[in-house]
Amino acid sequence: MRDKISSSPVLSVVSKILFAPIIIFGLYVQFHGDYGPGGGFQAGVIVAAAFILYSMIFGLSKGETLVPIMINRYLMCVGVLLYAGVGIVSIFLDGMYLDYNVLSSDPSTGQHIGIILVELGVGITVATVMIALYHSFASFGEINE
Amino acid sequence: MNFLLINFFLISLLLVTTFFIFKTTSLISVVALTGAFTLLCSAIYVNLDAVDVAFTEAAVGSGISTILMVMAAAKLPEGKKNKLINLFPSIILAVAISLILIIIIANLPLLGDPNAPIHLHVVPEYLKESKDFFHIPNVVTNILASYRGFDTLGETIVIFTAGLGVIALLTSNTLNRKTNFKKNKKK
Amino acid sequence: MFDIFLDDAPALVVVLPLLISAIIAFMPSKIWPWIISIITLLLHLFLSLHLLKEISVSGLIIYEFGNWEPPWGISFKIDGVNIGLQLLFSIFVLVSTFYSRKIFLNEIDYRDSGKAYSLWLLAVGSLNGIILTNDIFNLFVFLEISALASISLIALGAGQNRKALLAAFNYLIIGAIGATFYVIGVGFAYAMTGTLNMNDLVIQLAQYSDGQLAIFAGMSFMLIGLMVKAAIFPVHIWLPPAYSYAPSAVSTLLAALATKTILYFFVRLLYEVFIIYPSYLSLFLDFVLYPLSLLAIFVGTVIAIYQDDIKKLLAFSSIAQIGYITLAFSLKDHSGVASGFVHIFNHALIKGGLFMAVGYFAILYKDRVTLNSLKGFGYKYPITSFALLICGLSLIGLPLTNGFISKLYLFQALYTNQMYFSIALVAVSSALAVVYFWKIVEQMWFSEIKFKSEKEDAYIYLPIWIITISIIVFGLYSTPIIEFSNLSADYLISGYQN
Amino acid sequence: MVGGLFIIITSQNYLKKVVGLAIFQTAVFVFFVSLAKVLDGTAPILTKMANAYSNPLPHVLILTAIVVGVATSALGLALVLQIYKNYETIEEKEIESLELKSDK
Amino acid sequence: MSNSFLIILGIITPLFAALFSYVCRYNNNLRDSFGIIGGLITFVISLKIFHGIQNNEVFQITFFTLFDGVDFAFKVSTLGSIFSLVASSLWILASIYTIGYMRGAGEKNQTRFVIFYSIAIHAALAIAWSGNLLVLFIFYEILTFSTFPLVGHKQNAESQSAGRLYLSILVGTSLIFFLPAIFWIWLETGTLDFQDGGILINKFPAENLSFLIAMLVFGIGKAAIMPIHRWLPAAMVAPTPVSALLHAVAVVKAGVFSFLVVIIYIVGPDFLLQTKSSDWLVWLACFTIMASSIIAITKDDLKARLAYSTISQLSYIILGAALASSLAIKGASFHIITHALGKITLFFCAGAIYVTAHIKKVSDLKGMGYKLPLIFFAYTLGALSIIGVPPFIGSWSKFYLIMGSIEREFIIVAIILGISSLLNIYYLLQPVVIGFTQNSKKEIKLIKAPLTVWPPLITGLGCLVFFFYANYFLNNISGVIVN
Repeated sequence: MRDKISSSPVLSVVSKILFAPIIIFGLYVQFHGDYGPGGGFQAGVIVAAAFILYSMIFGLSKGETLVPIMINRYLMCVGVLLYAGVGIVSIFLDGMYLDYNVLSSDPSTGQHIGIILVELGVGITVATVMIALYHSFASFGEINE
Repeated sequence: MNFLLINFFLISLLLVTTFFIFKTTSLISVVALTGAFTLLCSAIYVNLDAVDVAFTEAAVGSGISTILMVMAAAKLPEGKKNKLINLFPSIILAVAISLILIIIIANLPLLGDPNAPIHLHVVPEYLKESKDFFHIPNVVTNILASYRGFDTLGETIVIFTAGLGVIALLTSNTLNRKTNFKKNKKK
Repeated sequence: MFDIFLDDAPALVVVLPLLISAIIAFMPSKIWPWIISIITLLLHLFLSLHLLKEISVSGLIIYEFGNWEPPWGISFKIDGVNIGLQLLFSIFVLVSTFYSRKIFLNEIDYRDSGKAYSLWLLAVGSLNGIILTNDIFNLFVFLEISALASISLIALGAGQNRKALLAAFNYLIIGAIGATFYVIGVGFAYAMTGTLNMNDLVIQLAQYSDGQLAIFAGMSFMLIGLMVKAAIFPVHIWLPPAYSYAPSAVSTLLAALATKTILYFFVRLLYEVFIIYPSYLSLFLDFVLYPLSLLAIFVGTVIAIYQDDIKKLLAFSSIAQIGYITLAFSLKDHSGVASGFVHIFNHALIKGGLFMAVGYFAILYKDRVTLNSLKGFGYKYPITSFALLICGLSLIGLPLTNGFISKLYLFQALYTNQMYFSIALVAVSSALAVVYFWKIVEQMWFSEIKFKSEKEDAYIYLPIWIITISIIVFGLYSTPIIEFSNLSADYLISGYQN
Repeated sequence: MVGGLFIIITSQNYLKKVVGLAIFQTAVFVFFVSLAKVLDGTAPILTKMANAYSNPLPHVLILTAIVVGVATSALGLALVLQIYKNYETIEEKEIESLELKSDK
Repeated sequence: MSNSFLIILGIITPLFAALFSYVCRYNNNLRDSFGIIGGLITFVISLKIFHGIQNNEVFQITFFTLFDGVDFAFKVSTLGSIFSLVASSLWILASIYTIGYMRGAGEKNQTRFVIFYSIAIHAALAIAWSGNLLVLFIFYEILTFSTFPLVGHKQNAESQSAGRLYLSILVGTSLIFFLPAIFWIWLETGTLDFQDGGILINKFPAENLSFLIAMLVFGIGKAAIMPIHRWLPAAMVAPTPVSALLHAVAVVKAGVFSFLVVIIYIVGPDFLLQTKSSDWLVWLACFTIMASSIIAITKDDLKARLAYSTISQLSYIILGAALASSLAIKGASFHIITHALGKITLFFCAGAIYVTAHIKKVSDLKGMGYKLPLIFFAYTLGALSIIGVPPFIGSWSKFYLIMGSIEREFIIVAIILGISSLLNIYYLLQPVVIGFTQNSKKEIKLIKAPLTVWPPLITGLGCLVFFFYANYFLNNISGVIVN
């Protein structure tokens, strides 16, 4: 099935064209979450969708060169660490856990910084986990060949 | 009034979809119907003014999880038509639960009543502070990341756990060292 | 500088394991994940001890995440009810982690040890979250983390036996249904009160007297959801396969702590929140929980007698023991609740020790441990066998072990409530426990078979013996357990009597 | 919602059980979100025009719950795949009979 | 040596004997000697304590508190001092006999046997000297578990099922009835200590007392009252020294001892007499006496016959306790000694016959009297003592029991005791009669096992000798009851 898809020139061209806009849309959703609907989750999923689309059309191995498995896995951890780390930092700055007020001299700015960082952590984790899920499902049963 | 009509229409569509999911045996069709189901749900969410939720449901529910289900279904054999098991008890159970729910929901404050306790306690504070303190218009984001930031951390960890679990299940050495997919098939 | 962290101990005991799990998840090393876990859990224990100190001074800690006052933000609450459990949790997790290394090396491919320990720490952190949280939705999040982590760990047991997959799948489906029921309940409760914080919930519930039906329904849904998770009798079916096909170290953790933490939250919900409606509460306790506990005790024990597989046998005996705990909790008075807590402590130790010993036997035997496979183990592996014997005698409830203390206080509670039928049932079921336990002993010591044996591994039998010795020590000197339990009951019941 | 539960109980196909679970959960989420609705309100994004907003808190909770649900079904699917690999079927009845055989 | 130290020493000596036997497991002679040495030491200690009790000394030691009002403590009562004396003295003889029997019969796993034998004695001594009901219960259970390996010693299907029956009845009854009864007493009175005159009076609701008595009598399964007597005949598959241990030295004696202790020091005979809550038990005991005597007559297997005889004799003691009058209790207490001496003689003889001639059945004993004169002589002495013929020690206890029943105006009971003695004569003396009067045509090879011959002779002669020194014990026993 995959051979058919990747041999179709229309699909490959369209997907190449689509790739960048999807990522940009994802980033928009990520950072515009404060003002409109959206945020880390949605952005993460959209970014992941771009990569999934890519590796669906060009095959798993091609997709792997784009985001190597191991790096993807480490990024999963980085997302969680970023989120939890914000909490630890706020403890360092003599606040409660996840107390963003102390991140900056102005509590309101502190909240902004905190929310952006945290959403970024969520986005990274969601995106990478989704890619990892796709990877595991797609490669299942074929790795031992 | 429009709101209720649309809602009613969408929910009856949901019921129809559920019925067909129940009837269908072909796995791919089931998955496709599930995608439709979640899309309908996100439409309902929009109708209920829950745009963030709708967005997520569309992206996560009908996007990613449908992709995953398709991939799984592609690797699995076609579903077989089996005799229904536990049919009678489950009908009774289903009817009983529905009745209970209907009675209870009749007891809840009316849908959309602005004076329900749910809208009077706690939440007004959120709305006020978002305006005066955060200067961030999307209240959902505020609550998600700040007021209930710990929940969201937990949620991130849930996703992480699931990812880790799936990796451990599907690509780990523990489970794959003995047998191999293809070989099993040939036997 | 260190003081900064101590102030945030409530958050750190939960966050630390979760954080570290992300660090070790994809470590390629064979041993470092274990070492880091041990260090983390040592810190965890240290923090728990610090909490104990704080509690003994102040009696109550409310920790507000993000500095948002409850009910706006999420909070943790530490008081007399959960401090004892927290301490037990810390210690037991440390011991079982120490124990788990050699077991994991045998049952799980060494290249996966990072993932396994990461999942392990995730389970630990989230279970600890269940102990501390004061927010009904936050609990759901922790329930799900712990469920997903333990399901993955259980499924890793499929390296030994493929039935682990089915067990994990059933757990996933049933557990998710339970969790969703819980969410429905939270929805109703929230709809009626507009709050999620447990303390605030009590205040709000007192205000809204109309629409009680919805509140009762919400309560019922929450309780049903938790009952599924805690494996209370009719909805326990996921538990025996899950415990018995999981890797041995995982069964140890789950059997000792997972259901206990949820039971703890269950009783807290009952006696701290639903106390607002005493008539509903007593209706639930008398006509639902009480008969179900009796059934659980009876059915669990009887099924255990007919099991051939030792881990399954222990799992069914867990069902019966959970029945003892819920029986105690259904008594509505101080002595009942206290004796329930006593049994939570003691049973955690006993079952932990038993699963540890049996897990080691599985490694030595290189297959699932059935009754037949234990032939002659008593002579070949005396150190572990003897520990198993002591844990088993404690399970039966003979004097000088902590199991006896549990039984003593349970009897006392039942007697003051004049429940003679329950006393008889508990007595009969503990006599039946002799039957299934003695089958094991008989195989171990009274049948001769020659086979090659290995030397026992100190890394494994040391933790087993730590648990065993604590069983004896708490049998002889039960004051700490009794005091913690009385403290818990004091806090919970004072609300009931006012 | 009840339909989803119904599917879980009656289906013998493991994949369908996962689907049933997803439907069950989604239905509960819809119910939950409907609690938040305020008539004549708008989405909880502050603007100058609107003066009534729907309740944002259930939205937040359901966001979390949706993600949890997806995580659960992903894990469930992975389990179904592994089960298929080990048993070569995902029908409950067939697996039961297989296990009965192997026990003997 | 201080008094408390004596108790500790007495209790741990058998444990050390077990330990040393294990250490020296490769040297048979050395291994088996520790039983005798340990027996001697404990005998001396028991004797010392016995005399001390007579002189109103207090022997007691408390280790730590188990829970409210209950300590882990030992305190020797008058009755306990007598029981410990019986157990330790018979341990010496049983050890000697064991050597002869086990080697003569060529049993396997002798080390395990010796070890658990010693542990059982340890438990019996601890029961005798326990300071409260819970400590008694603990060692009661240890006794059960430590005798299980002895009962199932042969490790074949028969002994395995017998062992299971043994264990399930004893542990089952004690967990279902005895332990809840203990809890009940504790909940009502707040203590479990043994006190002269009992602790229940004025604290325990009198209307529930008969219920409590029922829980106790059925909970103490070792006392083997019908219908929970099945374990005792089943345990006969074990080697004869075990039967001797079960019937004479430790197990059943521990059972009736426990029951007596409960009646005397927990319930209090006065309380019983006031409420008459145990009168129903008198009839149950009578029924057991008659029924088991009749069953004994039908048994051809010598050991089985002796087992049913034991069941009937144990009910004498329970009967005495149930009558609760001072004379009856005196008789019951004394019956522990007399029955121990008599029954151990009989079992020693049965074992000796088995080892030397491989005969188990009464009907096969034809003509054996002339071939094994010493054994048959000892057997006759023991049998006469149990029947209660005057120049033997057994007559005293029966006398007091009959007096006690008359004191309580249970005339029928006295008659039943008389009938039961007649039945005793029939089934106990029949082997002797067969042995000396009938001639067998079969040639039987005899194996020499001298160590199995002397112990029964000693105990048999003891039955005769102590008749004249009975006051030595009886004086002491009369201190049991403080009316």
